[in-house]
Amino acid sequence: MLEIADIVTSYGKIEALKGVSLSVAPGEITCLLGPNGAGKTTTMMTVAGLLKPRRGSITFEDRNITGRDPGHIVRSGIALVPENRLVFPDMSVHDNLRTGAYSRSDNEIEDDIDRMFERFPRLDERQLQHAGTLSGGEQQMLAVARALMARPKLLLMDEPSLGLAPMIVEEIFRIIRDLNAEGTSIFLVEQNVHQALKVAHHFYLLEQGRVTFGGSPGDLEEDEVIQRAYLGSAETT
Amino acid sequence: MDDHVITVLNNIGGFSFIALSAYLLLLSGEISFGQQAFFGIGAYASGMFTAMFGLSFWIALPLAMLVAGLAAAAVGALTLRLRGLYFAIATLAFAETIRLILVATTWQVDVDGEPVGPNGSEGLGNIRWGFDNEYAPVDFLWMIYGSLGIVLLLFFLMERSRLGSIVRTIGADRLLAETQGINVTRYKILVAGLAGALAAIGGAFYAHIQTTVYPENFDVMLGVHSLAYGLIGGLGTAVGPILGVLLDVGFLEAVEWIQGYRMIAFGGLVAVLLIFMPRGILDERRVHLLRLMLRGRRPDIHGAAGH
Amino acid sequence: MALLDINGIGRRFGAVEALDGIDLRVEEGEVFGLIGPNGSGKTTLFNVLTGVYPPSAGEILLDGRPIGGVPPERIARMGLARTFQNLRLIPHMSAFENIWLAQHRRPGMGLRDILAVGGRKERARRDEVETLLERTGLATRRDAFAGDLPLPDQRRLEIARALVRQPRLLLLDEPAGGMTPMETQEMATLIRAVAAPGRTLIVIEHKMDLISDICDRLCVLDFGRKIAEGPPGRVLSDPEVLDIYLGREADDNSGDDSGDD
Amino acid sequence: MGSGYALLAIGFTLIFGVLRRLNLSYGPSIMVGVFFGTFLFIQFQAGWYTVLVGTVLGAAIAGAYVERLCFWAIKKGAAVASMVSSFAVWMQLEEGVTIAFPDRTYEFPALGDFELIELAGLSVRQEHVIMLGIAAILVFALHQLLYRTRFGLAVRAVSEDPNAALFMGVNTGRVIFLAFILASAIGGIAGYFIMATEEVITPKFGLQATFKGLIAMMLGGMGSVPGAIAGGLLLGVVEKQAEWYAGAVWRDIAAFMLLFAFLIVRPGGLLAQHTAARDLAALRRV
Repeated sequence: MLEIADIVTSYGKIEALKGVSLSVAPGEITCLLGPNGAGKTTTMMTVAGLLKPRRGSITFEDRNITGRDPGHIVRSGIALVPENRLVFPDMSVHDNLRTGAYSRSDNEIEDDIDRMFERFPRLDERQLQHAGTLSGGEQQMLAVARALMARPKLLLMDEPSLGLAPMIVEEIFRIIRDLNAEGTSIFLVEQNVHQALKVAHHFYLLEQGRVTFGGSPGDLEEDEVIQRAYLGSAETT
Repeated sequence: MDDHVITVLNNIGGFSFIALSAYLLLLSGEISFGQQAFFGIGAYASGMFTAMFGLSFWIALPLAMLVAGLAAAAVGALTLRLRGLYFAIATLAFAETIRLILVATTWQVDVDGEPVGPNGSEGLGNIRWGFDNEYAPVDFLWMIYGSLGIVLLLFFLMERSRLGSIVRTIGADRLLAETQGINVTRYKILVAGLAGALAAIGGAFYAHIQTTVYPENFDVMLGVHSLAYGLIGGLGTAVGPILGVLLDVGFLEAVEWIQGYRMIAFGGLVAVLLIFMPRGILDERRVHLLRLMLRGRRPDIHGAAGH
Repeated sequence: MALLDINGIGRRFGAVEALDGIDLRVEEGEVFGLIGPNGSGKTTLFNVLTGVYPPSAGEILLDGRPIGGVPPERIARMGLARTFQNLRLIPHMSAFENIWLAQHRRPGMGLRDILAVGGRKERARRDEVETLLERTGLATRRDAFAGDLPLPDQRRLEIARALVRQPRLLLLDEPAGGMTPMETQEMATLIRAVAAPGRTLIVIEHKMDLISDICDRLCVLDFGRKIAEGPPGRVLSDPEVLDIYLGREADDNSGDDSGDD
Repeated sequence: MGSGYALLAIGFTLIFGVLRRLNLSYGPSIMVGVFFGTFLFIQFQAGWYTVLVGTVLGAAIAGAYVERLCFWAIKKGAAVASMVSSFAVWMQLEEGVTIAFPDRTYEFPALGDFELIELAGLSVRQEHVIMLGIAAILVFALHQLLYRTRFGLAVRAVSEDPNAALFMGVNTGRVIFLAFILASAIGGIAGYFIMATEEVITPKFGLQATFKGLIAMMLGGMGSVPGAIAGGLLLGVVEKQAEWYAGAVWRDIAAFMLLFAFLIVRPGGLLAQHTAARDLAALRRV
């Protein structure tokens, strides 16, 4: 569904991605694991069109989307749940959802908003409240709902569990599984290896801008995943 | 030296004071659009002291600095709560109020049969101290650059001492400064007062070289220019704002064919420069690198790869 | 007498009761953990303790002296230092300068020390900064801009900056936030070293393994209220805590939800 | 007069709201527009609507130039640089106009020959009533645009969090550009009506427009459209009173003193947020 081939992305002189290749299969949850600074978020940003790769190609459903602008990528069916949620704090929950549908021009947007409120009753109760007054967990749900408003075929999620209490993390992962069961493909960046391996069909390890492993959760023991994922970071620190 | 060169050099020196004044406030995190008020207060106060009350310039100068410094500290205390653009606009409002009040005020006394003193938009004339004491423009040149040298030396010492890092910390993150035990209120008022006194030095010299000053000399153009000098020259060192003055007054003044299009040229130069160097030519990073090189160190100054 | 004595502290933001009658006592030399779900009031408590905003109710005693509502710079000079969850370093200053500037107004420092550009005392203070860089593993990063450092180094730098103030009470706000298990372990080592000479610490963390590793006692906040307090072993197996904080699944994976090894 | 200030302030506040940056070249852009309008009038004896369209167009084009050079081109997080840069461009615009129109003072066509009219016992200039009407219509239209359209949603999203807006597929650069042009055009309308009552223009109008718009915006509260209206009306009333009682110089002194006093006593402006919201803002500050 999504094919990333040998992309190189850099900030100034520093190459954050040094030729990353991976693929996301339709209907699956694919996880990207790795230490801080390995380039996980950079990968997400590059797929979402916020960073332009210097080399390599990104294909989505057999169409080349390399270096296209974010609006085009959202319209082609990829939506991002950004790291740290980034909801619009002084806009109502309802308006936040409308921004998620910005790339759409059909007239079913309000229906979809109603559907989001059915799925996330806690948001329904807070429809007219400003998003900035929601708790961290509620904001994360809003960020997910907002991304879903674009009717994506592929949902990119960047560290959805970051900074959330364990119980909320459980709930977020339950939502991820539900969404996937309904047919949305998910590409997930996580630092919570334990939870990520529980939901993933497929996972990759990213270390220092390179993919060092790709396989299914059964292929490696969880301890070994953690060891291998973080060994690289031990050398740089 | 021919007279034109001396005039240009005097202007560079005079504007350097107000540029340093705006720079000092920039370090403490405040954008002031109102330093011209203290330049003006310095000019008027020193001019009134010498022309109306017959004081020597060397007494009038510190007195004018004191007056401007106190006024600036008072404004600083009143505007303590304000940040960013709010502070900038408040200082602008203050400066324009002062300027317009000078336009509306006439107060003249009789000196040797002539009325002397502020006369509304006609300004304050007859500041003859330099003339009476047979000071030539070149003498003022030495006085200006002597004072500028002292001020710069004080700036360098400040940057070396903790005072400099305190001011920069307040500028970068006020809450952090508070949790480091820094009494932000006190330092903010101190910095405002010092900046006001600094601008007054420039104003005093300006008044005594020009012999007549008008309220319109101290309009917002002067204030924003002084701010621009720091931003062009760079926020990493006190040399930055002076470099900015040099570029404007020195370079553009010197290039003949720019005359008549000077504002277009300077405006364009500033706009383009700020695109590529938003913190000026000598910004913190370049100054830091330069210092390391001077000390013969060249270690890993970049952290590992960013995120 | 306890070093820190908190009695019935409350803090309200509009209609939100961020802290609601908290009582806590932290003894000299203790490493005290503060855990709880997001928005439970942990960072608010730190902000009230450090004077960022005053409590709306209750009393705080540091070494017997009231500090509720005292301005932050005065509290800082009374021997309380902290780090920030979101990191507040000065990005365009070097690691060295970031620590050096924090020596300001330590007990015994006056105007002359602030204006000093050299001298024996100033040299001694600079050496002290170098030692701290060494101890926190930042010696090779001495001249790098703080903004250029990777996250774990930035967190270490914040700790070094707090330590240079020679605090009696040190507050760490998520010192291992955003770190991998390996980095978290290194942080635990650093925190243990910091606490070794009998220094008093309060630590906010979501990583249970770190908390149970370093803390002598801990307390759990939920919606601004204290719901449990005691040694880690007992608190982390408290059924109420498990229910509200660790999540219902917690009993079958023994609370390692934060990606530990 | 107050409604003219209100219109100026609305344009100002729109730019500030979207960019969180101050555009000092706002007034000078309007000045360029007004001079373009005058040019059409002098050269071609253009009618009032052509002059109006010319003024708005000129202001919008100058605004577009300012946006590209001072805001779009300058990196995020350098708000001060943008502001100083917009000041630099102000000098360019002012000198450019002075070179193109060397006589400094020009006639601007009046809206028409109007009589004073009696309104509730006060005699009012008819132009001012028209101006008030235009201001009301514009405000209503702007509100509809911001809260009822897709473009308005994008503008609001960008003004809250440009990064997040980008993630939603909003072309933030274009939205900012368009909002900027819209704001300059509103300023152009304000400029036209102010000039049509004053009937004389000089390049100093740029400074005037920036100052009056700025004062009115700050009095009402930065970034707030209703605040801009309230601030503009307040400024108009205070200036008239001061002029009446103390003379023309005091009109401007009163305006600046009012601004200074407001900033110290009530920096949030007339329509400041209430305390609970500020508490929450303080919470987020840490």
